[in-house]
Amino acid sequence: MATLGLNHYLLLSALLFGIGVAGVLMRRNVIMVLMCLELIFNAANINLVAVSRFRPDMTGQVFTIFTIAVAAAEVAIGLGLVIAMFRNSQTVNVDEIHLLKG
Amino acid sequence: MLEYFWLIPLVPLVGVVVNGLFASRYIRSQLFTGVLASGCMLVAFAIGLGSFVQLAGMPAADRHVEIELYDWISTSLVHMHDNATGVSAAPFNVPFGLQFDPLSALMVLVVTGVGFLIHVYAIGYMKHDPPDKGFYRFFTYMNLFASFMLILVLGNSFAMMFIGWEGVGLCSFLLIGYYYQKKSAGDAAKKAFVANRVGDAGFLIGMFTIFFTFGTLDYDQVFAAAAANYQVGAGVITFATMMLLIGATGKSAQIPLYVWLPDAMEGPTPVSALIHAATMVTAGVYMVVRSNVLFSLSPATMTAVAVIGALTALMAASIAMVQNDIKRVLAYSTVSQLGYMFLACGVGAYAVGVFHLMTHAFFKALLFMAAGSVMHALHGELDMWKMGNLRKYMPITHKTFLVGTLAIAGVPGLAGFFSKDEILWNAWAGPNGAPWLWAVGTLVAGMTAFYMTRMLIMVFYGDSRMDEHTESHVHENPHVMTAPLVVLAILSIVGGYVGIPANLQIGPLAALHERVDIVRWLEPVTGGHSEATEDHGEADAHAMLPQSDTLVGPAVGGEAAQVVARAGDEPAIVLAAQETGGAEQEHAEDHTALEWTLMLISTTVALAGIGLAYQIYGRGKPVDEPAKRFGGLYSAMWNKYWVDELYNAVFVNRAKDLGRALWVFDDAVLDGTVNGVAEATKQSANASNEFDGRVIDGTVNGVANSVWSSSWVFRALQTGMVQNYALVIAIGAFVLVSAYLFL
Amino acid sequence: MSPTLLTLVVFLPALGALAIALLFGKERENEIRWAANIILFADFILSLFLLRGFDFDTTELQGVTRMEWIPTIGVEYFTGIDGMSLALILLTTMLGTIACLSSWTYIGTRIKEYYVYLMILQTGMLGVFIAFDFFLFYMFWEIMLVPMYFLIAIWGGKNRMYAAIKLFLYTLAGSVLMLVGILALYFYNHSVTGEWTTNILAYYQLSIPSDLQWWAFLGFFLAFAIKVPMWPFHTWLPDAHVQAPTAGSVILAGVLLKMGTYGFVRLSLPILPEASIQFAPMIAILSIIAILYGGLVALMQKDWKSLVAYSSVSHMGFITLGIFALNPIGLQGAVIQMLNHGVSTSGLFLVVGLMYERMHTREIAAFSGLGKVMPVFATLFAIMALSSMGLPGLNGFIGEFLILIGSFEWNPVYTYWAVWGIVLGAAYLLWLFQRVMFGEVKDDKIAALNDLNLREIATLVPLAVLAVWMGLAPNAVLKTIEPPVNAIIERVHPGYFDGSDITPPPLPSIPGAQMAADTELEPVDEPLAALPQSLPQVLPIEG
Amino acid sequence: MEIYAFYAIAAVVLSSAVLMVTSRNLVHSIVYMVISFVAVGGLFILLEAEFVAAVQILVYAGGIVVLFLFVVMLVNVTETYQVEFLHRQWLPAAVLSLILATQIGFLVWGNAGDLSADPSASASVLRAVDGGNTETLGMMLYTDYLLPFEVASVLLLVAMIGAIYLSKKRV
Repeated sequence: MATLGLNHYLLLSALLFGIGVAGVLMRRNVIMVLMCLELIFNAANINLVAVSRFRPDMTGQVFTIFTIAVAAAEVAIGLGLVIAMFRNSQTVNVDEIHLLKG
Repeated sequence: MLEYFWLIPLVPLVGVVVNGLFASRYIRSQLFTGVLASGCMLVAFAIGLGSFVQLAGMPAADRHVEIELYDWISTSLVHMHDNATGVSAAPFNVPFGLQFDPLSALMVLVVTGVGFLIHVYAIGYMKHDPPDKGFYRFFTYMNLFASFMLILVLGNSFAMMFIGWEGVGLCSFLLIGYYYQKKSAGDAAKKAFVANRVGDAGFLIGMFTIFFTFGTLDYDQVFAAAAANYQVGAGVITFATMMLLIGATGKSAQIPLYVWLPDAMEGPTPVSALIHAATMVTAGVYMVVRSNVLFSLSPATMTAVAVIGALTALMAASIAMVQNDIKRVLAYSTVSQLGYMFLACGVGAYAVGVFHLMTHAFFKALLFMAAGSVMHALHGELDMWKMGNLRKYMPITHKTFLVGTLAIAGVPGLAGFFSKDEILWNAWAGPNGAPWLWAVGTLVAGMTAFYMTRMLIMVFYGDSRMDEHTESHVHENPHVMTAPLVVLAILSIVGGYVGIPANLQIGPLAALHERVDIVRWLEPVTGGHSEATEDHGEADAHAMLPQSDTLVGPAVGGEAAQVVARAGDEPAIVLAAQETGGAEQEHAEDHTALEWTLMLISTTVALAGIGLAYQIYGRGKPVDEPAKRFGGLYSAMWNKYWVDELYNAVFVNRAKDLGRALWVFDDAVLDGTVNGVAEATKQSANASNEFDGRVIDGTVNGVANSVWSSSWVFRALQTGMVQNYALVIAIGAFVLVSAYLFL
Repeated sequence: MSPTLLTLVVFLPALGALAIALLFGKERENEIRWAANIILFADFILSLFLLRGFDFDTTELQGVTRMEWIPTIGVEYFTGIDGMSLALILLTTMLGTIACLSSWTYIGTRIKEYYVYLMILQTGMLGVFIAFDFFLFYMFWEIMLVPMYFLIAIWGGKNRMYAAIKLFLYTLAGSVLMLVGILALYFYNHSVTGEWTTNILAYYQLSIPSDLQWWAFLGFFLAFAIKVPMWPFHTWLPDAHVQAPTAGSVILAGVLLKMGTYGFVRLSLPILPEASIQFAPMIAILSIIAILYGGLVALMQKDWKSLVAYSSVSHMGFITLGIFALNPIGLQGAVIQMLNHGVSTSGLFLVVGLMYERMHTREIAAFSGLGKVMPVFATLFAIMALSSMGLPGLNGFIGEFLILIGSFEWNPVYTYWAVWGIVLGAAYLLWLFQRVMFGEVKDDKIAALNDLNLREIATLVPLAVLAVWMGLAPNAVLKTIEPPVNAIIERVHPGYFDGSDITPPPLPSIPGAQMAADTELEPVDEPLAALPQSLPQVLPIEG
Repeated sequence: MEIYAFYAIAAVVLSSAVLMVTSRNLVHSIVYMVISFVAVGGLFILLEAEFVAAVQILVYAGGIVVLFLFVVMLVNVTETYQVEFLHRQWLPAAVLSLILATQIGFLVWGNAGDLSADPSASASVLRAVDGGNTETLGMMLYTDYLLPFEVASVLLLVAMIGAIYLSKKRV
């Protein structure tokens, strides 16, 4: 059994990322999409922290803090949008919002 | 007194400032304004007289005071010719300097003295104008004029003279245009100033030539250098003097620039008396006399001066013979008398020119003011055909006018006789004289006598041609107007005795002559050769040789005397040789004889003129008879030889046409070009815009359309569903990563 | 005198503009008026303090501020003044104050913008006079143009857009050519000295090959000739003047036109001496054409203001003639004539403006007998007109006199022509005066006119006083501008002052009628010998 | 020993993530999300990033999740979408994301091999100060990264305002 290395963490984050992407692409519910985005964020965070651990440098962690802050902001705005959207067109279904249709 | 002479031009400025600034708002009193203005003139006269006396006290050689008040213009280096000897570089310096010498002194006395009388007269003449409107304006301008005129005669350099020169021109503009509601007045004013400006252009060029020739504009230095370094006939001197002559013709109303003076009669009569008879118009004569050294060096110019003078005198006199407007007659008479003065200068008798200038100032001012008082009494009537028999109503005016007439007509014993006779004698026998000049002069004397007598008769004698209303109101004017007339009348009688011709120097006259002789008085300025027959002329000239090394005024006389002396050796070159020098003594008797004959002839001609006039107008004959008798000539004279029309046709209107043409050119061609360029730019812009719209946009839209039509598949991709896009993004990521992996 | 003071004088108006823009609301019109006037007047007072401790004898720059600006291309912020700049700065601050005061009631709309533009314009103009770095110079040169454009385009007359755009494009085209010239010199300087610099003084030492000089001069010439404006580039001027508001005309005539002549004196002559000598005859001919042409066209104008505009074409012709006489007296005359023209023509434009405000027309035929109704106005107008036509004792005379002497020293032929400009000047100005001031009071409209109020008198009296003062005691100014002028002439005409190369004019001469036979008279034949040599000068030299 | 902990936590993270994505009920998936977040926090602790871990727990498991819950309750549409909760493109999406994950996995596994340094080696650096690296982190945040930190705070403020504005009535 090999020792715990950076690549483990990176692999994990890769998988987590994959799951997040899958979620974003598959679910119809906007709220769900947002949650999956959070997963992707987490994947990124894991990367950062892991690298800062194995390539000893605190910057990674600092950035994680920022990422989290940004994530929080994103969620706040995202959910705000969701509510606005729901109020306008009684739906949270992504498909039904296709104003961008060409 | 003499050390304060520089105050003379400043004193009238007091009147200008006080009247000009406060009279309209605060003073509002005719008495104050008038008295102040005349007071200034009187003070100036007093100072002038004091200085004059003091000057007379000095020996003839150093009668020359100079003062530089401050540095007016001084610039960086200028490159000029150094008195024909080489080149030099010196700054262009013009100090604000005044000088007081015999000539200036005489002019100052004339200007301030006659000026004072006219101011006094004007108080009465202008009394109809409200003190806070016209009245104060009038006296402000008059004082301003006086101060400029005094600067003109007192200045010690050509530049200083130019200040006064232009200044008096301005004042004459303002005063001619005094009744500015009248269009004619405005036109006359403008005409006067522009005509003067033409002359001034010549004056300027002459001044520049002098500066670059001598490196200075100061009289003494210029004249000394000229007398020392240039010989008679020097081309540059001729050029300079010709240019100065143009200026003089402008200011002194000689051919070809005389046309403005008759129109100038639009101004109030005192103005005509002061500016257009006594002082300003004589500035040209003064200038010629002042720079006599230069003129003497240029025979060509001298001839020009003499000829111009003679012709002007003749032409103006002939016009004056037929005019009916009382002031116009006097105006043309002035022109003709100025012609006399030019004639005198032209033949080299500068002193005589000044002599006539002085006497003319007396009797012409007198005549104008008398005419003015007639007009005043007749409510501004100018037409002599509407007068007559005024001697009944206006005794003083009549008597004084009579004196003036006799004086100007050259009746023996009065001022005019002496000066005119001197001129005629010099025209014949002067340094530059010629018999035909004398003939013309004598003819003019006759004409003068004729038209003056005609005027006298038509105005004061015969039966009245006034309408009842006017006649009932005619009255002699108040003393404030008549007193000056009397004073001037006296002057017109005695004024002549300061210059007694050689042949009359007998008994008491000879004694008087030894006392006062204007010619001798002016010799420091005009030099020894100034008068042909002065038997002591040469003596004085020699007496002045010693100072000829110094660079002050008398030296000029000395240099001139040297010219004379040089002449003695080689009679061929120098003008003065004919009459002065050794040759002069033995011919003295013949001269006296000749002079007697000429004098008798001219006097006879004058009396003949008087008689003729009496024949024609004195007998109550039909007044238009002369017109019938010689029609063509008469109408030519009556229409002033159509000179005004000619000038308008040739110069004025052509200039206007040119201006109009250039304006059109400006709009059409130059501006047209500019706008054309702009238009072209705009067109090309439009064109390229079209090109954009049609071709380029066309292509673009074409492509777009084809894309649109062929883009159903892409359109299908454009679902507007976020997740489709996300999927595409993911695909992109996939592609990238796989590229990274497998490439 | 301290650099800070100079900088303050130059930038105070701009700061004031900023302050007005920020602090005052549109509607507080009177406060804006007061503020603008006070600031500009303060600027004028400050500029007077420049005189204190100014060394009038040196040719060195004074009050120098010099600092790196854009080191990579060698641009510095380099300002300072010499006598000439000082005189022009004083003129500018004074005219700025007067223009500002004169627009108190004339400008009724968009007050705030108006004053802001006016003050920015002021800084732009002052900047040109102190800039001794090409980059800085060009910057101010262009800055100046923008507010002027708006002044005409917003507050102008009927045809204002046309006039404004014409002015803008015309001047811009010129200044672009100047930029080309500057760049040519810039690169040449680098190729010689190996350093990138835009310091104008550095170019004074440069000796430039004559063909480059020729081309560079052409560039500068077009820029300045358009600004002056010289014939035939003058057509923008009447339009701009007629359309511009009074203050605009005052500034335009008083200061803006001087930019061109200032450029000639400050840049063309010292930097391109050879080319200047080469071009001089052509420019002299253009100037004489301008003098006579402007005078004749002015004679026939029906519009009061365009008459004054054309008269200023004629006067500027005198100035360029004086400059390119290329001798100190001509140049001194030209510089002092810049000031005179600034005083008298601005005064004339003020006069027109006052009338326009009352009558809302500028057609000369519409006026008559004003002298009776408005004596004070008539008097001030008369003084301005007389000073403009060059009456001795007033300022105009000094300039024209010296310029004519200068041109005479160069070649009398030019003087013979130019002198007629003085006659024409008298003709058109007096005719104008006669038509509007003399004559009967035509209609009740004129009869109802009231004379100048205190503010309007305050705008004209300083100019009148200045006219008299400069006419009677020009030495103060002449001495101030003498050192720089001498330096420039020494650069163009080496050996002028040390006497090593004295070239007096060929003296004109008429061979004496009778006595001229003596051939040994050198004054007679020497000029005759000299004249033919001088004649070729008259013809322009194609490069 | 550490590695077992890692595997355990990783298993929790991934499984809960999968469950979250696949569960029909929003509330459930939120719960799964919480679990995975907490687990990630554990990973952080494992990586000796105590402070980040704390933040992770507080912010995600605390704030964000609460937010989601609130929204879900505001917008109670859970039933309607339990029937077909997947997008039409779910199959390609799933496949694609799977491939993507594996690719990235290969990528990192292949290239990060040499990075498996001994943690203890770097301990000194990360533990400049005794008692965890929180202080170091603080130091860096408030010295080197002060500006980004402030910007972040501003960002949060903006987000807050924006959120409030968006979720107001009548937008």
